Amino acid sequence: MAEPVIAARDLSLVFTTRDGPVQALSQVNLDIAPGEFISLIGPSGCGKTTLLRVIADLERATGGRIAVNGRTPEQARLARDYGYVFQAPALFPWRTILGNVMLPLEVMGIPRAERAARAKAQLALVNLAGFERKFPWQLSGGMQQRASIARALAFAPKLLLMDEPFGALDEIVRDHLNEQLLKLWAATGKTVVFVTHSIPEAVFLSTRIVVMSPRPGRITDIIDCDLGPDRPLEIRETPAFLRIAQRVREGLRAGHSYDV
Amino acid sequence: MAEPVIAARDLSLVFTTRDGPVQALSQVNLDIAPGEFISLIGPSGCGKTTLLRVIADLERATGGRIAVNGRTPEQARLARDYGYVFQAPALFPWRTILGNVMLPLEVMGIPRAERAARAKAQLALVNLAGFERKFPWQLSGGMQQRASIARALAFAPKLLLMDEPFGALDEIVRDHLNEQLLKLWAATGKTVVFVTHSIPEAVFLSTRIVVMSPRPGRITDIIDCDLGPDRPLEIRETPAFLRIAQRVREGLRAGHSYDV
Amino acid sequence: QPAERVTLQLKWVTQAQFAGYYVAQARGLYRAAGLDVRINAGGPDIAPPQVIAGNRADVVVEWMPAALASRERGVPLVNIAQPFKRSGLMLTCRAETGIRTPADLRGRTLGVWFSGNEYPFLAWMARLGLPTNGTPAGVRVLRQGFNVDPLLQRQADCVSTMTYNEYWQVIDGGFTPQQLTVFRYADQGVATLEDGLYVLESRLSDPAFVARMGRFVRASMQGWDWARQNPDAAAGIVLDNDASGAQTEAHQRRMMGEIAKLLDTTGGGRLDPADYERTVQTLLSSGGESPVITRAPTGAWTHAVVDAAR
Amino acid sequence: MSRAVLPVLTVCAALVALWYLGAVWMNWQLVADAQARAGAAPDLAEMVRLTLAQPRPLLPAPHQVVAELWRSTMTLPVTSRRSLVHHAWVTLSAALAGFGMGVAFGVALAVAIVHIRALERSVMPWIVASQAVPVLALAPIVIVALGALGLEGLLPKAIIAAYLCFFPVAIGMVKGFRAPDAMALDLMRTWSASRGQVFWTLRLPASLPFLFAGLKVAMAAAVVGAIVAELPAGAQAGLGARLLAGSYFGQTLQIWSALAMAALLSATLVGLLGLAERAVARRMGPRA
Amino acid sequence: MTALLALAATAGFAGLIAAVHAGLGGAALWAGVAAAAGLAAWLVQRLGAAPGEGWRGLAAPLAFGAVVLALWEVLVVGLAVPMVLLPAPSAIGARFWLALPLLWQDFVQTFLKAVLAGYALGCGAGFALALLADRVDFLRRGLLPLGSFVAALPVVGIAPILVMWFGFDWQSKAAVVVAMTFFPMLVNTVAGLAAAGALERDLLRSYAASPGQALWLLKLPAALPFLFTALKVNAPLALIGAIVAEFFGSPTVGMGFRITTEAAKLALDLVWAEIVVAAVAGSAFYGLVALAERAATFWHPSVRHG
Ligand SMILES: Nc1ncnc2c1ncn2[C@@H]1O[C@H](COP(=O)(O)OP(=O)(O)OP(=O)(O)O)[C@@H](O)[C@H]1O
Ligand SMILES: Nc1ncnc2c1ncn2[C@@H]1O[C@H](COP(=O)(O)OP(=O)(O)OP(=O)(O)O)[C@@H](O)[C@H]1O
Ligand SMILES: Cc1ncc(C[n+]2csc(CCO)c2C)c(N)n1
Ligand SMILES: [Mg+2]
Ligand SMILES: [Mg+2]
Repeated sequence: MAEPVIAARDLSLVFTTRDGPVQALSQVNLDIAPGEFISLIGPSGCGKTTLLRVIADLERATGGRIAVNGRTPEQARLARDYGYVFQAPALFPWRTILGNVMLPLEVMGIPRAERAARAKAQLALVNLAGFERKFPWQLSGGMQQRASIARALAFAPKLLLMDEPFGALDEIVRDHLNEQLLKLWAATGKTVVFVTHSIPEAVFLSTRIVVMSPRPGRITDIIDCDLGPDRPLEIRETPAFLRIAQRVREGLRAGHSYDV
Repeated sequence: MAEPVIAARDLSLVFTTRDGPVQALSQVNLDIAPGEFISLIGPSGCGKTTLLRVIADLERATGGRIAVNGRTPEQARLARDYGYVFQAPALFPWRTILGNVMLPLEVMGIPRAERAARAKAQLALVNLAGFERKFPWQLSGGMQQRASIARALAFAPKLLLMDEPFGALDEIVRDHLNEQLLKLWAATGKTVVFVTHSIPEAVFLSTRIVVMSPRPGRITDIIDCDLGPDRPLEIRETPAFLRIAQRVREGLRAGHSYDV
Repeated sequence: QPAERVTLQLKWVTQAQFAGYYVAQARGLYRAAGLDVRINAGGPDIAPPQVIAGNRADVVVEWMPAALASRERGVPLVNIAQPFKRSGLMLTCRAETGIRTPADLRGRTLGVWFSGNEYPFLAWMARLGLPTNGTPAGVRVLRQGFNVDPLLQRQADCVSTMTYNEYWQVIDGGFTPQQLTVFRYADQGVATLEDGLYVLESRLSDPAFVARMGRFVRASMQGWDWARQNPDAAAGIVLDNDASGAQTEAHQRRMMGEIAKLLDTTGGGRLDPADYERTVQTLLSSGGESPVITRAPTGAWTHAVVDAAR
Repeated sequence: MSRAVLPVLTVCAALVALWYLGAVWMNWQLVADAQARAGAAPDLAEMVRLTLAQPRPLLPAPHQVVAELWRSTMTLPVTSRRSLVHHAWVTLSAALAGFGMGVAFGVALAVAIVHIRALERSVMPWIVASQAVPVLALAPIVIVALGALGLEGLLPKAIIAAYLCFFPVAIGMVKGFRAPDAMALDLMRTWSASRGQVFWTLRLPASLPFLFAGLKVAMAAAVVGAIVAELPAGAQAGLGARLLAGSYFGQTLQIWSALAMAALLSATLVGLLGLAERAVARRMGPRA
Repeated sequence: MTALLALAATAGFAGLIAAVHAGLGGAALWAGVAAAAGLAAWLVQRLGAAPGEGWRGLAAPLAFGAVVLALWEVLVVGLAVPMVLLPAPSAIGARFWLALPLLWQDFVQTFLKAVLAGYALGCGAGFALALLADRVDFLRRGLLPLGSFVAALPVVGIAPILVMWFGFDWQSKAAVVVAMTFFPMLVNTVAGLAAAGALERDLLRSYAASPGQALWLLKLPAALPFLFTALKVNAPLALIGAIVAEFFGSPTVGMGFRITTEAAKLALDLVWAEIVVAAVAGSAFYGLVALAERAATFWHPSVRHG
């Protein structure tokens, strides 16, 4: 195995709040190799977002160690090692769609002419060609989410962190984007860490599925998902697929309590 | 067939906006009999919410006719014929959970003592017993959504209008609430109009599924869903279920365009 | 027989400038005349003619230029008595600036009171041939606020002062009389009549009102006479009436001493028509952008009340 | 709370230091002139000492203001007309009366505007214009005109204070009454709630944060209004009268102590409103 | 229908005004006023309820203003209110016309010099300090509580002091305007700079953007609605401040100078003409800022949905 992109050892994180400490992550151990597609799944509040934010240096772990590309998360962030897709689109309303996708390129000092070309290519990839001059609020929720994905892809990071990017989309669009994402991943060899609530989506996309459980947030199962690189949508009706899905469902149910 | 609860004839609705008119509904014909469970499904922006809002007299149709319980929507609204669950919980942050559920009873002038009793019963039904004195922000998103369902049920309307009530919930919680809703429906004989993005959910719950397509919003297919009243969760793996799901998926795909 | 109500509106805040009225009040002179007098203090924003037009007073203390102006503006005030014979208005300059004579004022910055009090100044400048519109050949005019700060802070070469008040604030500010050059408007022949008593013309047709005012003027003049002879006690009475609690005893005693020099209590407050004519001529010769009066007024004074007072 | 104490103290200390420097700098000429007239030539330390001890300084030193405040509040009986407490009370009563009237009018106006659309279109621009009218210019006229109607004493002052403070309340409350989102309003509509029910159960609670923001601004405005109204009211009593008399007699210390008292008064009142806001917020859910 | 109503109301008021100038009074006056006012209220109600964009939206406020003016004229003339208490609009209008050059002089002195300079300086300084406070948390927590304290200082109190410090000309008025406009701007800008969403901040952090980039690309645009709130509040405030400051010493020109000196000379028509200038200038200034706001914050929900 090549040097892992992400290596977490006994990672833990405690939020101090007024009502006392909240243990969001506890004893997380996880290695992610280059080119892997890892899904994080688990009930609401189990720490999926928190884990992603620790990797992205948006939150500091309070215990254990974590390395991103062999460096600290902060060094990785400053080296612009990753692209992050948030759960909400977080587009700037005063910028056009093109302007939003060009934003990271602007911050990173890429020449003006190149910016527009690269941003336009990404927008085409998510089926948003022709909407460059619109403002975010003139687009439906699904289109906004796609724009935010284009924005994360625009500067071609080797590592993609995606937090429920397809949560607000309807089934058909979601299927379509799942296929696109899989193609992109296969073509570019990126490493992807992906948070989702949907079991079929996790099984369809991942090489490995990490099941988490709350109170305190910890990893309860890591499920290999060896469906091979070539996955048409119909694979979701095969017994192999359904078997993995069932395993994930059971792992999930084990860690679930209804009052969350 | 008894007198329909909802009868729409050539219903159409045009929004006038600054950029010109937007045809949100066009030539909608739909009869819903008492005790039916109807799901509306279709791509984002196809007019599902708009149709629900027309039924609820929150929007006025610009063409055609619609009757609710044989009256105009306004008369039906003033007679408090229906309960409406919005996509977001829309709880009042300054009221406790109990206070929120009691609000419609308060508006309708039901005596104080009775209010509390009825609200508590509804909260128990959605598994929120013990959370009466909490404020909305002290609950997770799923719990808030359940509270808003309890609120809509509190005054026992014969007609329930539900707009993607389970959109924000994870799979496990969603399954649980689907089962609860089905039980309630079977027990009370209410008429339900239900908007969803999820094909399995629609198939699992409905007696009929209405497939819509955008530009302009119209009904493209109405699919009978004759799985009988008794539906365990496992029914979702049966061939009959998957067949209907496939028909819905095809109907959806036909009316779909990716740029929405 | 119950006392008759009379409301008097002063031109300025409670100070020894109005001692006669407070003395008449405090020593029961009004009560003895069968009057129940209420004295309302004024202030920089109070225009007594406005107050009397709004029926908030029966009689007001006012300077003649403002009183004549109000006649032209539809509030026909009539002078019924004139306790102040002489003008206390002056221009006080820092001597170190080299100002010795009125001719030295050319090119200087002067603080002037406006609000109707600028006409003696304008008449004076017109007589000296000094433009007041800011040209270098003339003088630069500042609208002076309520105090003498512009002089102390060297923002102006000269400021307006009253003999009885602001002049002493300059002295308190660290100047000796030798370090100041003072021009009295009276000496320059452009003095206008100050604190007189005025009523609305329409009410003078009522003999009962004239009789009541007669008693009021007589009691007031007795008050002034007493104040002139007992300045320190009068200052004490003024202090007793100061609601703002801001006045000092020393300053009020000094003021009473100076006020006494301006009074004429011998004629029972009878207005000298010659003084009146001089005031009107000064105002008519003053020019300016918006003249205070445009023509000589008629019926602006009467001796009926002082005569009734005998 | 305690996290704010150190920064506030530091900034305060910095301001006081600046103030002392400013006092030395601004009073220098005054002292130098006076010394020159007296023919004296003091050294630097003596000069600084003198600049900070002038009876009529251009800018009094902080300790002078504090001493004057102490003298005029603590060493005199509060009923005395020389006591600043007495004058603060006169101003306070007018400000509170005006505040009450202004807030009532502002809220009523907002209620009317929210419910009658024609009113917003026709009246709102004039309300904005009314705020561009200089009150101080109108105050004497208002006082005399109201006097002509037989109103005097506290009331004219309160009306001027109310004129100044209804605007922020009205603007804020229009925003606040419209703060409930469309979904909450639709919800009430599905229950066919009456306008009154929508107002009491939804619009009013939703507007409370805006109400308190508006109330705080209005409170400060009411104090200013009461002070402004005291200038033409014959400089009888109140902080405005003290300011005027101080200005009239060149008593810088008296001006500054009246100013400090006014600021203290507003700050206390605004602070009390903050406490009330917290109490209400706690009743409406302890999150805040 | 509306046009007919407008015609009727106009005719009614015109007749009434002519009648009172001819000496109408008593019960007939009150009956006429009641009838005309009722007609006018109906008209304003109709105009306000009718949908209208742009110029048509102005019909209601203009009609309302015209009605108020007409009522004012009728009542003042009909009840023979003395001019020194309240002049009639016709008198004010006539004087306005005659005194136009004088009013213009005063406007230049007070508005074009003192207000604009003070407004720019005050808003600029508040903005600059807010930027600093945003970077230095210590300053922010120390300055804001004091801000509300200083904002409570009455203008009438500081004006004499600033005249004492900065002299008689427009500079001291501008200083008063600076003092009045500084804190609203500071408080609003600080709030605005904090208004950018946590998610958006995290986004720029994930790009390793410099603080300057975060300010320029995110915080400033997000703060614009707050900035404009302050700019709008400050517009009439600045004008009032400059006028009030002139009461405490000034050269012999300026709106505040004219208002006090002419009021003392009972030239109330000129005083009101000056007040009209102030109200129009203040409203126009406010309106201009509001227009700029609409253009600059076109993306904000409050602007998007009218
Ligand atoms: N800033 C914070 N302060 C305090 N507690 C926090 C904070 N952020 C998250 N938490 C808590 O940490 C736990 C994990 O939260 P996290 O957002 O990582 O959950 P998640 O798995 O992403 O849930 P979801 O599926 O709802 O997005 C939760 O209990 C949450 O309440
Ligand atoms: N108030 C409005 N003004 C103008 N257009 C509107 C308005 N509300 C909805 N629309 C338009 O009407 C169409 C139907 O909207 P609707 O909200 O009914 O869609 P939907 O099917 O509920 O979509 P989603 O699944 O995203 O909720 C859309 O094109 C939308 O842009
Ligand atoms: C605004 C204004 N400033 C000055 C005066 C002049 N004045 C007239 S009487 C008087 C009191 C004497 O000490 C003074 C100063 C004024 N009338 N109005
Ligand atoms: Mg999350
Ligand atoms: Mg919808």
